Amino acid sequence: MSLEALLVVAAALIAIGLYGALSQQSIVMLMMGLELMLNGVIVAAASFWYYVAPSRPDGQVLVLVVISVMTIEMAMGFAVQTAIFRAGDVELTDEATELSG
Amino acid sequence: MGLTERVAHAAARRPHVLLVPVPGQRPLRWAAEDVLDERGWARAASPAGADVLLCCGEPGPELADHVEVAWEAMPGPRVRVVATALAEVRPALLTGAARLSDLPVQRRDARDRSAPALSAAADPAAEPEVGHDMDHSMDMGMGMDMDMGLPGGLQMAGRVQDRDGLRLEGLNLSLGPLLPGWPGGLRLDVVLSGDVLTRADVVRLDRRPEPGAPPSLVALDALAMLLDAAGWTDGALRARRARATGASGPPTQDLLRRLRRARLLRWSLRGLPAPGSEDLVAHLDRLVDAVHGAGLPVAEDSRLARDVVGLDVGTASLVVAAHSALEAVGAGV
Amino acid sequence: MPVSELLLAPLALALLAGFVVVSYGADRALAARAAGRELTAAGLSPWPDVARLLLQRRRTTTAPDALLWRVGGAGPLVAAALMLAVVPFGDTVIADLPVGIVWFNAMDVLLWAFIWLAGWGAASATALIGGYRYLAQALAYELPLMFALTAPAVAAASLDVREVVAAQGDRWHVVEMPIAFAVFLLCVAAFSLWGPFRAPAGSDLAGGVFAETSGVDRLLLLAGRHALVVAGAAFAVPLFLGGGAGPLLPDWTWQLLKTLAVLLLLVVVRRRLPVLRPERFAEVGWVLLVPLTLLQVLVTSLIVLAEAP
Amino acid sequence: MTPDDVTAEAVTTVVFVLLALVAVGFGFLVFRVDSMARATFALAVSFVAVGGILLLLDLDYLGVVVVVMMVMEMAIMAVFMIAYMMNPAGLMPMSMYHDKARAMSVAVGTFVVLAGGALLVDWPERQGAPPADVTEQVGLGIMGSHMLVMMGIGAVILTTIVSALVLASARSRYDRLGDDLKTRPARDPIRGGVGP
Repeated sequence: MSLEALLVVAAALIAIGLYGALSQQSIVMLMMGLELMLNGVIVAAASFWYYVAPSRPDGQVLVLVVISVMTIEMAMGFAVQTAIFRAGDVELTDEATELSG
Repeated sequence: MGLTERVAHAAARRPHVLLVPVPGQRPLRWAAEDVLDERGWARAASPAGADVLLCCGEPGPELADHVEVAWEAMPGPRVRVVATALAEVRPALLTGAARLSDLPVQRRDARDRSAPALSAAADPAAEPEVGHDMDHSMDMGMGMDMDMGLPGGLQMAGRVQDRDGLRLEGLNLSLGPLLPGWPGGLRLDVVLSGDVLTRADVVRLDRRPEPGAPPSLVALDALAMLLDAAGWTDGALRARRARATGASGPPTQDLLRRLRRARLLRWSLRGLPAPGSEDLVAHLDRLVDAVHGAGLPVAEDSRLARDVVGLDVGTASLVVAAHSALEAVGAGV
Repeated sequence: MPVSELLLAPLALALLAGFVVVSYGADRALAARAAGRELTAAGLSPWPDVARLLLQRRRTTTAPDALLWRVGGAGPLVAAALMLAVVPFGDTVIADLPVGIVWFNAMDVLLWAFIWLAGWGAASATALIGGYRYLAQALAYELPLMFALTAPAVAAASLDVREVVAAQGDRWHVVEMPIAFAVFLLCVAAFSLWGPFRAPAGSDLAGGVFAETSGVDRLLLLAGRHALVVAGAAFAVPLFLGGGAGPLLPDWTWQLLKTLAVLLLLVVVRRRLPVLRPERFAEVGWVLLVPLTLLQVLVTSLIVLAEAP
Repeated sequence: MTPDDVTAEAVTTVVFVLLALVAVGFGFLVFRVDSMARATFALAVSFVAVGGILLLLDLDYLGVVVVVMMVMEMAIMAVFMIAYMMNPAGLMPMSMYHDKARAMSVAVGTFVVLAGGALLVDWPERQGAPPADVTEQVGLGIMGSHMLVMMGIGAVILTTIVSALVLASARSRYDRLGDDLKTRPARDPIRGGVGP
């Protein structure tokens, strides 16, 4: 186990998450892609804390921030999806284009 | 005695019984419930958890179909017995338990059941849609029409509006008639959105009037069903004991004393629709009065169908249970 | 109690099984009393029920998700065993985690997944509704449970279960945090589908998450449910009841005796109360229990501040 | 290093490799399985594995907290998925992708860049050592030097709760309590357990 190995794992998680977020039609699956990318960020933050600056709390706090961001993202994601669904029965990202302006 | 025999004998000491109440045969159901309570045997909640299937009376043609589905859904070792007279109830249950541990019979039964029958058996509580003629195709928003007959016979009912104003896919489902605590032969054909009933039809299978019984005992039976549905195991047990010993016996006094103190039960029941009363709490009090000799409330199937719409499955079950033991007026379908 | 570490895990599992048998027997005894039946040793034994489930064939539904179904079925038992792993019996503890309290919480959260999967995997409407009900109920009890777990941790200034025991001394936590204790027991009942919280496995749903299970699958689920109550009762002791503290007898004996007492309390409550309907309980959880437990944490913090040297 | 240290390190490495494989493998499965339930819980397994990796890094508290938060989140996610998605159980084969090839190439490109950076950059030397109580460090951090961060997050979470409810709910307090907000009991589709 080394910083490099951990960062490669983090990179893999981020890349897979990106693939999911870009390729999936469904809004929910897109959110799962985002979650997976943030999962990679957690690994990266934790490994930087351990291998670079373990005497300072910054890395740990960053992990907490990422976890909070994930919950916020999910809450807002589902709220928006519920609102869209209520308004017009849209479930696929391709159909939610009116949101883009 | 080999190991398997030993296990089988132990298992037969406390079988789980799926009771099939048959319309018009209320005394048989009472007798069967009394035997179960007396021996400490469990009443199965679903075919999957049952060893013995007891028909309290000869089921009519419509109910027989449901019994067949339930029988197929029992995992086995399994025994099916019928009691057509009061004196047959106890022997039927005892023979049933005895045949459970009869290994050669059970092995033959297992061999004779074809594998597909075992796997394709649907639960009577979740069996495919019957009776409705609905348009099962719907636009999927992707420019294709799909037939929503899913593998396994689950039928979607198209989109239905739920109580939060979301148009989600509805599911056609039949509740009953073999759910624990449901009156004999009553089936609720519903359209579910999530677990909320958005439409309900009351179906009475093989409708037949119940034989007369003292109103106080019927009231105690109604209490037992209501308490069972409210999940108060002890209360329901005591109500059945009171039913067995008569309305003037000590168990009845004990039950009524406990009912007066049952605040949590009243909290659970308040505000729910009831047959002929303001809510289920008032209904509970009316049943208690009926034990003392006041008149019984009367159930109305058309009103039941209206009342349960907008409730979730669990609450709807409570409302159905409140109708259970009462004489029903008005044809459902 | 010097026990070699290798023996610990089997010993703990045997203990768990023993307590499960006790809770089952106590429940049967109460049922017999309510039915006016005679109490016999044979009537209390779980063996007939175990035997019938061992013998019963495994039944399947149409298009089940067998993998997820099995995971959900075996999960509760595993979660209960893992909860028990952080409970100290005297000086002995299987897993001495510095964050034992959060660990317990994590195992309870795993149940969200397991029970829902047990309902989903069966591919039957009633079982799935049971799974949803569990989640609805979980949303109502989880925050009160977290705050109830926070109170003893604040008082001990540690998330380590052994530190929490050590912090209690002569004054058990239950004295200064009765609300947290009561809410904790309520939540144990809730995550174990126990008594008033068994709506997800209710008979109105033909058994809910249990509706389609048979044979060994059902045995695992039912045993898991009892095991969860046992684990919850065992965890309440170091948190609120002074752990192994007590006169004369060695520490681990007291831990066992107190666990037994809490367990019996839960068994009695199980039969006494009607089911709390989840949609009504949700409001109680959010409007009543969350503020109450927060208040409890505040009071605890003030006590800690007042007693700080 | 003593022989014991060598063994301990070998064990850590094996566990780490396993957890990493589980995290990445199940992460990939999320977008490969048909059933929504399987996708959600594959993601949950990936999170649990990352929680395990955090435990290897001595982050006891954060590791377990990741498990707590993410399993809860996935369970709730499953509910929404099944409510809003067609074909949640994957019983009917259908493709739910768009731009699959392009997405794959972007993802592979990202991985190459990130992993290459991770391997090539000369990372700084480790400064200091982990404190005796790692949990205490993060606790003091968010209550001391990093308090502003957490207060900011608190404010954002509160905003999120309010705005998510406004977005998702079709009913307002006027629907419940009437125009003068005086209707009691509230007109709810289902009555709750508190109040008259």
